[in-house]
Amino acid sequence: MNFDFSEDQKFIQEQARNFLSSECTTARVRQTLEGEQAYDQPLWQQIVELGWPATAIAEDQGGLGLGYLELCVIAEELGRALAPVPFIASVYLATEAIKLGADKAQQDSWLPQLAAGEWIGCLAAQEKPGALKLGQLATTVTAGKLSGKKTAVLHGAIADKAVVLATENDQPGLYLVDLSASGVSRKSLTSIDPTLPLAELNFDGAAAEKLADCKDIQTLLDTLYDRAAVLLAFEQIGGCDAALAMGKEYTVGRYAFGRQVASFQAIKHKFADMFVATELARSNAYYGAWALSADDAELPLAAATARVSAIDAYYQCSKENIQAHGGMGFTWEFDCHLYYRRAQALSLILGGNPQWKELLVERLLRIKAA
Amino acid sequence: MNFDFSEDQKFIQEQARNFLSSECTTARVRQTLEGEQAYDQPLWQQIVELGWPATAIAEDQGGLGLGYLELCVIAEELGRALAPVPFIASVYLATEAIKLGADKAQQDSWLPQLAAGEWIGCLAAQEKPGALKLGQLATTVTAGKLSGKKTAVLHGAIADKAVVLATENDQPGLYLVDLSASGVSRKSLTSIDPTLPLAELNFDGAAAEKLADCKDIQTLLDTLYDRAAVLLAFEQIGGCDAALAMGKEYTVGRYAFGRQVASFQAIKHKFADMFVATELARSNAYYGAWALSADDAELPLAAATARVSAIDAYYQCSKENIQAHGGMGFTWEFDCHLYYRRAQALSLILGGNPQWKELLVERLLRIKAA
Amino acid sequence: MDFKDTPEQAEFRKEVQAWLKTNATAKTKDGGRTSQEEAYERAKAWYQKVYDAGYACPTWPKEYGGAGLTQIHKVIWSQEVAKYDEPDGYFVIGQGNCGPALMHFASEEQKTTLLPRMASAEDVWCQLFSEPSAGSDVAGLRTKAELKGDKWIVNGQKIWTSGAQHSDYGVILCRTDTEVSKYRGMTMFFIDMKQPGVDVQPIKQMDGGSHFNEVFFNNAEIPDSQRLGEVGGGWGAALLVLMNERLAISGVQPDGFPEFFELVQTLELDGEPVVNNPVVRDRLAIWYTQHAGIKASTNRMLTAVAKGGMPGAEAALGKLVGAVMNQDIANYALQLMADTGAICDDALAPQKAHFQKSVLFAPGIRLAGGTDEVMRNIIAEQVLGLPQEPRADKGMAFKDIPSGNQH
Amino acid sequence: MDFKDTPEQAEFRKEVQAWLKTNATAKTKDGGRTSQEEAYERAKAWYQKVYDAGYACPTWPKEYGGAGLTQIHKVIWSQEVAKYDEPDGYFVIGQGNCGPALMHFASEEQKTTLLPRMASAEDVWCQLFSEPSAGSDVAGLRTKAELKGDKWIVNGQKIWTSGAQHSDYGVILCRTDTEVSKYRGMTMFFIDMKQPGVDVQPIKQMDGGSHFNEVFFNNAEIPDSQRLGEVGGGWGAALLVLMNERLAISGVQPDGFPEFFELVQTLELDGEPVVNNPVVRDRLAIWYTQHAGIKASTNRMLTAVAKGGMPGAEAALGKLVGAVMNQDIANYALQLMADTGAICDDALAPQKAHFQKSVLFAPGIRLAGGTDEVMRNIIAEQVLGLPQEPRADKGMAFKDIPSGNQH
Repeated sequence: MNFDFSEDQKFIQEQARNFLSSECTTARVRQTLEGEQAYDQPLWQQIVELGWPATAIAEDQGGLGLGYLELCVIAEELGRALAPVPFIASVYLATEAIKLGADKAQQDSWLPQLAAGEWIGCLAAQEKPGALKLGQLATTVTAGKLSGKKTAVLHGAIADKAVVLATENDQPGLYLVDLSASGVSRKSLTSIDPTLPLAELNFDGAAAEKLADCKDIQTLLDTLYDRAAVLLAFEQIGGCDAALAMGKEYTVGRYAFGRQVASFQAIKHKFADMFVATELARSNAYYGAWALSADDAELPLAAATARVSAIDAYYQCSKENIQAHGGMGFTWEFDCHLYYRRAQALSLILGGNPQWKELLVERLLRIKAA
Repeated sequence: MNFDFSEDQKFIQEQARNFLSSECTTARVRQTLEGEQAYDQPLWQQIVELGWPATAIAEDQGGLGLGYLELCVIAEELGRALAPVPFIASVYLATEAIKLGADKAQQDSWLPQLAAGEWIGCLAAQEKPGALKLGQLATTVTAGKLSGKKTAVLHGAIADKAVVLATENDQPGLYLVDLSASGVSRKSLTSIDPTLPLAELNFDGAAAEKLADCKDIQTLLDTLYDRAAVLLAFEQIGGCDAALAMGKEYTVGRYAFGRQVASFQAIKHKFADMFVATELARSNAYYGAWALSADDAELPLAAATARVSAIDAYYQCSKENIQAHGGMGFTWEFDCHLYYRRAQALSLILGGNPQWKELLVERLLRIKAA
Repeated sequence: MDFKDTPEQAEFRKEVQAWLKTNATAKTKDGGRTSQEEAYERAKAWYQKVYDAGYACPTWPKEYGGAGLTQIHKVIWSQEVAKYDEPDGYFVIGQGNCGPALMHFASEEQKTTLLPRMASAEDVWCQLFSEPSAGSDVAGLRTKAELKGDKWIVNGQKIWTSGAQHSDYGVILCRTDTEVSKYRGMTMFFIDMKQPGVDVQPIKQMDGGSHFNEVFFNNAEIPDSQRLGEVGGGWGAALLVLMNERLAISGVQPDGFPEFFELVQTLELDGEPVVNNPVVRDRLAIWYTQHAGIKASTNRMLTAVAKGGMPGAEAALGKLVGAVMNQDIANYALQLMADTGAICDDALAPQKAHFQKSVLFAPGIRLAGGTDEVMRNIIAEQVLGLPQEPRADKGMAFKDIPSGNQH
Repeated sequence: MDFKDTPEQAEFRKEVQAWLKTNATAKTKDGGRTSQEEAYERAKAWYQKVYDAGYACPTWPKEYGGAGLTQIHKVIWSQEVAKYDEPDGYFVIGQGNCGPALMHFASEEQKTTLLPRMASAEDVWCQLFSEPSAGSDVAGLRTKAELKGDKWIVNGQKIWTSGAQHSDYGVILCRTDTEVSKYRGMTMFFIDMKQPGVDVQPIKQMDGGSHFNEVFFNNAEIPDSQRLGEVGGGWGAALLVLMNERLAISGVQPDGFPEFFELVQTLELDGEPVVNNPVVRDRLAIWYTQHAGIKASTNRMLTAVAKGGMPGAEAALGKLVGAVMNQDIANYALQLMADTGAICDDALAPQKAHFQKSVLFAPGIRLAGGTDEVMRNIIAEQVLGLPQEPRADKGMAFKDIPSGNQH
């Protein structure tokens, strides 16, 4: 039993943190926030060069052959730094979808490209509000041509290719579509966190290649979402840490009534509660990370648990960081809202808390029954 | 528009408070709590002599001909004083059931007796856990004889007569049963608040007189419970006030780290939150009191609202009063647990918060639809 | 206790209803947002119309431009006008905060001249209390006023000033003595906002909007005749203003419930409205009890005021509870929408993206007019009479109080 | 990261499982409560058996009666023994708190003599820190020890002492100097509890039970050789004990979840288990994330300790979260039962009235071992490094500190 990351993993994390703290300052994040660009292309390029997208891809498929634990510690740092790059879309979603659903030949072809950052992937699944329901898909494939509309596609406006969920002869499956090909149009959506931008994708007979090894698509999607839930939980706890640290620094330095604001019990206990929420989320994320890396049967429950507590913790930490700042926390100039926006965005990708709570309980009861 | 009690009503309240603060000290309440008696018979006798059970009974039926507003202010004081008497059972439940379901002749016979305290009534409705469902009653009446088992009957062990919910030819109705007659056996139950004791009543062919004016029994019960919910809300806010006052007094007098415990922000904010919960509950109770006294169509929604917030407020105030006392709050010797037990008991009579929340929403949507 | 109108009140309500029917703009489903400048012009026009009809500032004496009526009449007015699409609360800060300050401290001539112009919104007023280094600790303010002859020379910076860009006058709290303890060294004035030494700069909020300003004073001038109260008596005067503010904003502040109630009945997931979901109903019940409780509490307070009482610190509870639930409701609404909840486009998100906007504006409501923490302090100390914290700055001359990173 | 056993750990687990199978009592559905005295005798017998088998105090050195193993082995032991109906945590205060204090401060002879007897529970130990006027502010304690010759004479009162009625020894913190500031005037000892000057009185709790005691000292005596640490060094020694207490109780404290999870699957309302109700599922999800989070946090802490770290103040979070949820769960369980929830009879209420009893015991868990508020202070100051409150008693001689209604 060992409930901690290894020294090697911690070293990777430290390297990632050092890199991002110098290359991905909040001033840099604001360039994307304020609409100068849809994502931080140079930063993404550096991240590709560092090999992060290749972390959990096997060596014989062009990856580094590390594992999910290494990806988790990188995720925590990307979350802490609010990195405005398509890492979630391309790595946790598109790459993992391909690992789960593509056959060997497809994987041998696509994974080295993803590992090398030759193209950016995204996942196009959602068509309307609420939890994704396979039985209600309106996107269809006929003779290799895909038609339909997808919404809330993370980084959909800048991705090169999308893994699209669609039905063919009433059978749901995943399809890779080149987004620059004919039959594809896309529209950027105004997103609550412009550093994680969403898009609407319209397909009208776009060429689509079926991921050839999708058998039980519901199970595949569940696994895909569970994996992503764990990785997002690490992004979220990174954000919690950063918000808490920001609030601490400000209130330790600011005075009211002749004393440090951070010396008031109401503020101290607020931070204590933020810390508690973060630590519970962190511990649950660790459990999720282990289940993910060990491909353990507890992954579904561990992933739902990690996600539910990470959503709650980041909401709490990001909103109370604003509160602890007082009026300045409400300004555009202060960085508080960057975390608050990110907390919202991360909580809504993959579906919100209500649906994950229901998943958690289903899985808890299933384990109990087993 | 006038959102306050009248001077006359406030005078009644002040009188009630003065009386109870001298006659119903917590030392006196403890005699019942500690099992020396099932209820405080001398206190009940004094209350009868003061005419409180007669408050909302018409003058021509032996009552004082005052109204529900007067009963509300008395309820608040009974709640504040934790009075260990069968006022809820006999006045809010049995008397009101008779006012709603008995015909003129029955009322003319029974109400003067209740007003004069000649007998103590109770309501026997519940048969099992969960919300009361008319369709699931197992207590039946055949040829004037009632059989079945009722549980969680408030003051059922000491009441003289019970208004019993039962079915006759599959039609639910209310029946008055003399509990000293043959065919009735009863058993005291261990109750979370021994000052509001519960009993199990077993009927085996007990003589029962049907309340002759019960038409739509569901509507009647709803109204009965709504009225009682408002009155209980006043008992609850009285208890909230008392718990808050107790916590304040103790922490203002107690020192830690060289200063008053009540000067610590964590304690001050705890009390502020208790006050807020109490005031919201109080305001909702006032609205309920008005709807009750005006027999307004908003009573169902107002009663559910008053009840839900009173339950939450009293739980909060009574548990945080213990907390503010530190270890001493956990002792039998300190009175904190009297309020905490009472908060539990009052929240469970008439069904707990989950079912009242559902009622609230049903009624809110019904008004919106109307 | 009677929640219905008296005959006289019913009469007044009918009269108001009739006037509004002819004069006010009906609500439409898609109101269509206007620019800030258009909104301002609309508000000016509306206030003038209300003033001309004699309904402006219902509780003010007639000689100062009011209607000489009671708080209850004001409630009736507010209830009725709320059914229309009119910016009736636009100038609440001037009329609700600055008005009472003038009423209490200004000369009779100033009152007769200025108050009617405030009532008709011909003059716009703002309140200048908060500063970058004086937020929760308002009395920590540093904007300095120095007496030169019969004029006070003002230098410093105010912040979070609503409507400063449109204001003709502002009620300002300045430090006039740094040698005495902080509460004793302040003085209140009203200042001409259109003079050269006053510079108004909008603050960009986290939601991208700009409802507030910073105001810089650079040798701005105030005649001593515009002093409100005694020199050094500014804190007492400010407390009076803040007490009236509570009354003015009570019941006006959004708590998010009405919009949420609409959402749950209209948003459909899996083919049925989300209000059918028991978990949603559970939240709805909790928030409704708070919403109803705030409303009824406000009405209780207005009853007390109508009977001649002062607006108590109890009003802080509506602010506290409403602001927190407003934020949690918005967050929960987005959670219900799941992935698409992050889409903020007016045309795509329910209710013109009300909840997305609300998520981003809600933190400000928890801060403006006193943070949650300040509200709890007010309740604990002023309502419950609990002891103050030990005061680190007690008895110190203002200039000696530690100030950390504020400059 | 590996949540599974290493081969060596798996081997140890197998060995423990085998031993328990033969020696421990299986759980039964209706365990049947025993009296407090019976429970004590059972615990004594169990500890002796465990000691004889070599599993007592797994992390202690063998020469002091332990097994010389790691924290992880202790976790394995705890996981396995939890499957049986044995009182394995009964003497946790002695072994978890007093043991480390002896280990650190006692003489080699004392350790070799006393620790093995503690490990086998032949000697029972208690901890005497809290006093009526020193709860959250433990350092405010007043029980006085005065040196007369080579003995300390103890007068005063301790409170909330678990197991004092059975104890042979107690670790006690006394005031030895009232002229210096409060943290510098304390000294720690161990005291013979069976001497004439020690009087133990049970405290009746709000739930009717009596798990704790008051202990009165009337010229009780302690040889100076039983001093633990320096004269005046008691506070540092006490912090060491409290740190070990956190480690000892972590993961042991009830949070109410397992019982609630059972309830929702077995309690039927309207013919179906309440777990089918979405509102119940919503609560279940929240409480499960907290339950799982506490468990995983404890395991992370134990990993750190196994690697040679100290148990951090982080352990306070499990106490804080678990105690609050334990109370809310019990309350919610009663609410689900509705009217019948108020019935406390073992035979009538689900799970032998577990939740009714829990409602009444839960407040104590939020208080014992540090209140919620103390836990938050510990986290804020010791984990997050936030500044202390201004200290009213700072630098004062103990005798001059204001003490209000405490006598």
